[in-house]
Amino acid sequence: MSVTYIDAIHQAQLELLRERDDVFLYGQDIGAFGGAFKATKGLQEEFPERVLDSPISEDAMVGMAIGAAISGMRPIVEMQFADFSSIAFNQIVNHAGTHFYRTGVPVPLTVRLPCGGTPGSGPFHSQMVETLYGHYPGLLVMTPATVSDAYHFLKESVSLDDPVIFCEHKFLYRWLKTAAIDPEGLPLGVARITRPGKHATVVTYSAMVHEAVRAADRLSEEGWEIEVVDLRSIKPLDLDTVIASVARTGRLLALGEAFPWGGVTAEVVSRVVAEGFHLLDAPPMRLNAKDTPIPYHPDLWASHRPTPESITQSLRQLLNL
Amino acid sequence: MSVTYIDAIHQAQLELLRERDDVFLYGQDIGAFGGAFKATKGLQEEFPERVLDSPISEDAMVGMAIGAAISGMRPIVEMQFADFSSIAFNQIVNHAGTHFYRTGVPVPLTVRLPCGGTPGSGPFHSQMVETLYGHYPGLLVMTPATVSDAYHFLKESVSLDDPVIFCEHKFLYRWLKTAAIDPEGLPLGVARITRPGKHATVVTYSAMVHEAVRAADRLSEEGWEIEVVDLRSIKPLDLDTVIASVARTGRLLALGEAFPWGGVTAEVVSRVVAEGFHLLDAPPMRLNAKDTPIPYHPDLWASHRPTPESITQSLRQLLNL
Amino acid sequence: MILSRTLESKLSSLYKAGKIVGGVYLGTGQEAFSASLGCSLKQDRDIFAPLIRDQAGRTAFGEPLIEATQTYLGSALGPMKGRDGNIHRGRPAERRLAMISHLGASVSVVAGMLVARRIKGELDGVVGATSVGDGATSTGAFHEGMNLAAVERLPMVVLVADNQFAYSTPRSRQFACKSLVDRAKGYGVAGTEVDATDLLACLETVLAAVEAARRGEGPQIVVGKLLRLCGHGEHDDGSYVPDKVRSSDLGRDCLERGIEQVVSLGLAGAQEIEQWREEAASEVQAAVAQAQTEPRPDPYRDNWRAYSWEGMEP
Amino acid sequence: MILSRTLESKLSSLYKAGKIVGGVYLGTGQEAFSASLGCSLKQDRDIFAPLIRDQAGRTAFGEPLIEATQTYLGSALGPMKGRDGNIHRGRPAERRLAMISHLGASVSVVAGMLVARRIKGELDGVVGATSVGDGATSTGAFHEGMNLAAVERLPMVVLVADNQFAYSTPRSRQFACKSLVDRAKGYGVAGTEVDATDLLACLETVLAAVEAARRGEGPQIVVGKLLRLCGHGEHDDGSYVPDKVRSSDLGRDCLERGIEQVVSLGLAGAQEIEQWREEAASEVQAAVAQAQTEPRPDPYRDNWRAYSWEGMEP
Ligand SMILES: Cc1ncc(C[n+]2csc(CCOP(=O)(O)OP(=O)(O)O)c2C)c(N)n1
Ligand SMILES: Cc1ncc(C[n+]2csc(CCOP(=O)(O)OP(=O)(O)O)c2C)c(N)n1
Ligand SMILES: [Mg+2]
Ligand SMILES: [Mg+2]
Repeated sequence: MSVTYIDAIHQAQLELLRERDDVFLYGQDIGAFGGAFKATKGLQEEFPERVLDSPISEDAMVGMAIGAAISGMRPIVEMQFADFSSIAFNQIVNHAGTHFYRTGVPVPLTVRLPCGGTPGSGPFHSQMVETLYGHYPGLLVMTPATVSDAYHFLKESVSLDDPVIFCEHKFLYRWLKTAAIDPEGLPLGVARITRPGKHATVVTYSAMVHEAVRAADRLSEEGWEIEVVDLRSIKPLDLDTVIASVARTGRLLALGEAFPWGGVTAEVVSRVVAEGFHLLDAPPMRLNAKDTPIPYHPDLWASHRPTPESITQSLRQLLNL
Repeated sequence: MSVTYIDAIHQAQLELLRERDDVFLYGQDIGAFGGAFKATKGLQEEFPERVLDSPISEDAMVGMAIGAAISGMRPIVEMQFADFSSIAFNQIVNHAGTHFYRTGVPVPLTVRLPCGGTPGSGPFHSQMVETLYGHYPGLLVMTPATVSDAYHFLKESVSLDDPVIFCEHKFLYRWLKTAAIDPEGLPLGVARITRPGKHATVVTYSAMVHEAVRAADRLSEEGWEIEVVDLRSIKPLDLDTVIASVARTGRLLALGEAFPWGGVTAEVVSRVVAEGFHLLDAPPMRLNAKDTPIPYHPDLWASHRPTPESITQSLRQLLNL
Repeated sequence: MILSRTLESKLSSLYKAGKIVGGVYLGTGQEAFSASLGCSLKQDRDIFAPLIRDQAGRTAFGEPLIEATQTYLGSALGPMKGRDGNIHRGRPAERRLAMISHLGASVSVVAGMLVARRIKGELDGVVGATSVGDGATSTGAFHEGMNLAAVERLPMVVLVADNQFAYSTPRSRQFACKSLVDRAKGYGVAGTEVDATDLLACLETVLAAVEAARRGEGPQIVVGKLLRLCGHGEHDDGSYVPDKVRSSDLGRDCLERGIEQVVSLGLAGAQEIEQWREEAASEVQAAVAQAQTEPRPDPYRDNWRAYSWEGMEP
Repeated sequence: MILSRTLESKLSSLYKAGKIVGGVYLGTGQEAFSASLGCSLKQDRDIFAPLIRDQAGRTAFGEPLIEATQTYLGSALGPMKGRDGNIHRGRPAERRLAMISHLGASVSVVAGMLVARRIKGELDGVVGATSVGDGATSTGAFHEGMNLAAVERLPMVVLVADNQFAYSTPRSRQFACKSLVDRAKGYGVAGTEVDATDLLACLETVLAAVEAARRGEGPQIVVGKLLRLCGHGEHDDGSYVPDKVRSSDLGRDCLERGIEQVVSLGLAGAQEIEQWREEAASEVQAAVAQAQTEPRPDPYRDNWRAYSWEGMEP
């Protein structure tokens, strides 16, 4: 038997509901229907009072969860797609994100955001949104790339007192499988060396971890050993692991699926050069999606985001081949 | 007689209304009242049909302007404070920002955002928001630091076919004066060397240009010549001028008033190292505001954002003093 | 209606055969309501911002069939050139808007198109229309847009297709008023309600609303009571719809009823209708065939431009 | 009411003397409406999310005077520690919310506090309340929050202080319905309207709404008709308010009228009222004096933490 990424999310929510009375789920179509991606399938049946269908009101959904969170509950809000969190943007960044700083009362709220591209999803069902939420103070932003991280992070999100923006990647939902969830997760705030190497470091997160590994596999056939670092969460961002890796390899490619201006790759590169400039044997590089909305057509989409091919190409450039 | 930054914005709008039939203004309290900052004072009297008070509906304000823009008009929307554009976020990034790419029909819309901190304004009347709008494709983001740039950029915004996010800094409104507006403006997409120097480059924009100049003045007393580059717009971002400056000085401080994660300073540093790594004699540095909401109390606020003192300190570090 | 039903069942088959990537969203059972709007608008001047279940209204408003098949099949020659898909199509320059996914967002945009015409002195005789579902009325965008249109007293018609569900969510979890038409008074606009399984009633009610808007009576809300006779998308079997609702009056098929109405009024005979069906089938066949032969977008030739300004490098 | 009027006129003087940085927002003329809510709520269990003109309601709900002066004067010992100012104060743990500036945002938050109590089985006898202005009803946040509260049938009271203006914007540019109470039916909630210059009417109407909510009759909208008898903030002279409005019944001072009412009912005599005024003056004086002696926040000692999680470095 194997566990998929979406299974892990489902499992975490089921256990949370069973283990804690203070957890409840709120979102569109998450009740009897089990959610657009079936992340809550069957949960309302077992917990009719704690799995609630919401109106199509993203702003109020998050506002409501904020109110519940400051009243002792641990809500998990499901956005049907991360792209629709644009409607909840104000409540997330200005209300949830500022509350602890302003009042001393934390807001233990988790917002689940089905992120990222899949073929044919188009401009409004494919977005990566971690740049937005990483920029604003007060929010933790998790970007799990593995089945076990999805599971452990979601459980941890709920026990953390701060608002967590949980960016789950839709492409991984059913594609990514593991035999069983690791019983122990790595702690939040620690990046993972997904693939060790010594000639160059790719720092990335979420679905791009797997694309980076593919590119690394290709280059390994030519004798290049590429290290892949999975940030796991982009806020907090574990610079130590990144710097240690760059110290070993001397070369850095920051890779992400988001739009190219600003964001994780810019943050990673600028932190690495600030603290590890002397470790670099070559200019650090970035690879992001293109600076257009995310196209619908699978052929366009496949060129819009980084692919094993384009990552390999960037790495060749980085390795000066 | 002298012209302030807000005068320039007022003047540009007055001339636009006079010169072009297709311009109209929309915003809360901008009519008879003249706007919260008086940027539209007297304009409704002269153009009763083209200066319209809006309800408190930021989302619909921008949606309405999109509709008008694709119908041949050139709307300028005034947000009462940039912080309230969080409510219009969806219409700005997902509707205005994607329209040309999706349909081939451009959206010549300008959104005026009174940005940035002033003492006592607190977490919701002080934000810098260029990171958000710079990240999304399809939007031009102007961040004028001078009276003349405010004037010329606003006029240019309206003639450009793409949506422009016009970030005007509230601190500069009445504080910044010039004898007269330069008859010729620099073109959009070109940064300005505000203050030439040779020992280090500060790259910044908006109100921080003036703080950087202050810091440079201080250091000049000790014989250090600091070059200050004003980006003028953060999207497009003129890397050539920045690289040329870094080529002269060998040292880079990227300075901004926004929250520290991501954003302009990260983008600048990571582009500079990608293209001008060999030009750098020292690790490039960043200085941003702190990673908390913007505090109300003037004493806290003054420590939250970069100041001439903290800029000087960063520069000393950069110069290895 | 026959044409759009025929097209949509073809799209469904293509989807199920794996020929369409992404989603397919149909308006089965909503054709009478939607088409009534499309027919009531003037193609040479009015504005229409359709939503996901408006194939019938699109066709009635003059959207060429080929634009649907091109967009669904990802032709580079279609109105969206493969950059956007399925129901997210339009030709804004021809006053047919290309929706974004975020529900409610079109209301204020249509209002803006009307405001522009007012400022230019070109509003006379123009109507702007859009559709939303029952679920979309819960969005802040819908509210802000309706209110703005009401304040400006714009010639605008908003059709609310109350099809009992928003995806799987029943009305009881979406709003608490008896009928969504109760919202009209709160916006200070006219509101009417119609049995949207009844083609003649729809035509009459919607046309009356469009004409009232055209006469300058301000925004008009028309709530149509009906049931979606398909899944939310073709990936969904709609099994959450209780049999009781399905077999209620709401579950009647407006197309079948409409044909009966047309026949009983003597407007057409069974034979003519059969002929319409055949014509529809061949038109759809032709539109699918053409779109299928058209080139796909080529990422290496696409200009990848989100900006019209040349100064912005791609 | 006397206390809050006294406090606010002191705050205005302090502002004009340059002792308060930022803005000062008063509720002059709105005290009867606001205080009626504060009085009708139970301090030991109910929830109150005040807005900018709710000094009277805050005081009536038990907010200590010192919290106002500490926040306005930026004391490090106040509830916001100088991190936020003026009316953006509260103690959420004591069910007094600290508003953000974005109008309408509190409606859904109060709803969530009630949902939490329902899930925990602690909702019985609890009421959640918030205020908005006429202008705030145009926000999507207000709409989504109201609708959500209605769907959940929460014991919630929303006061709409229709003071004829939103900043300088008159009602005619804000909404098109006759009265905002017309929105209640559209949400499927109870709605009442009251002359908010009339203290006794306010007390009666607001208490009735609070009790109805407490009895389980779902959300209640109460619209108060009145006029703001001050500027939007103390930087504004409100000169856009036409004399005709000022001198209409809406412009009556609820405090003066309230005192008359109290006197004519024999609840207090002129002397007692004079004594209340004096007590208020000295309480205010004391609160101002205390806050002024308290330390300002120290940027070098502040922990600058937006996160409660220790793993997050400041
Ligand atoms: C703001 C927003 N939130 C969520 C969605 C996801 N979504 C797409 S259609 C839909 C249901 C719409 O229901 P309704 O408005 O009743 O229209 P119907 O599908 O019934 O025609 C949802 C939730 C969306 N498109 N936009
Ligand atoms: C979303 C949002 N937009 C704009 C503002 C700026 N603003 C603050 S108060 C105000 C007027 C509010 O009017 P109303 O709701 O009628 O309350 P009143 O001030 O009359 O009590 C405005 C526009 C805001 N706070 N929030
Ligand atoms: Mg529906
Ligand atoms: Mg008001």
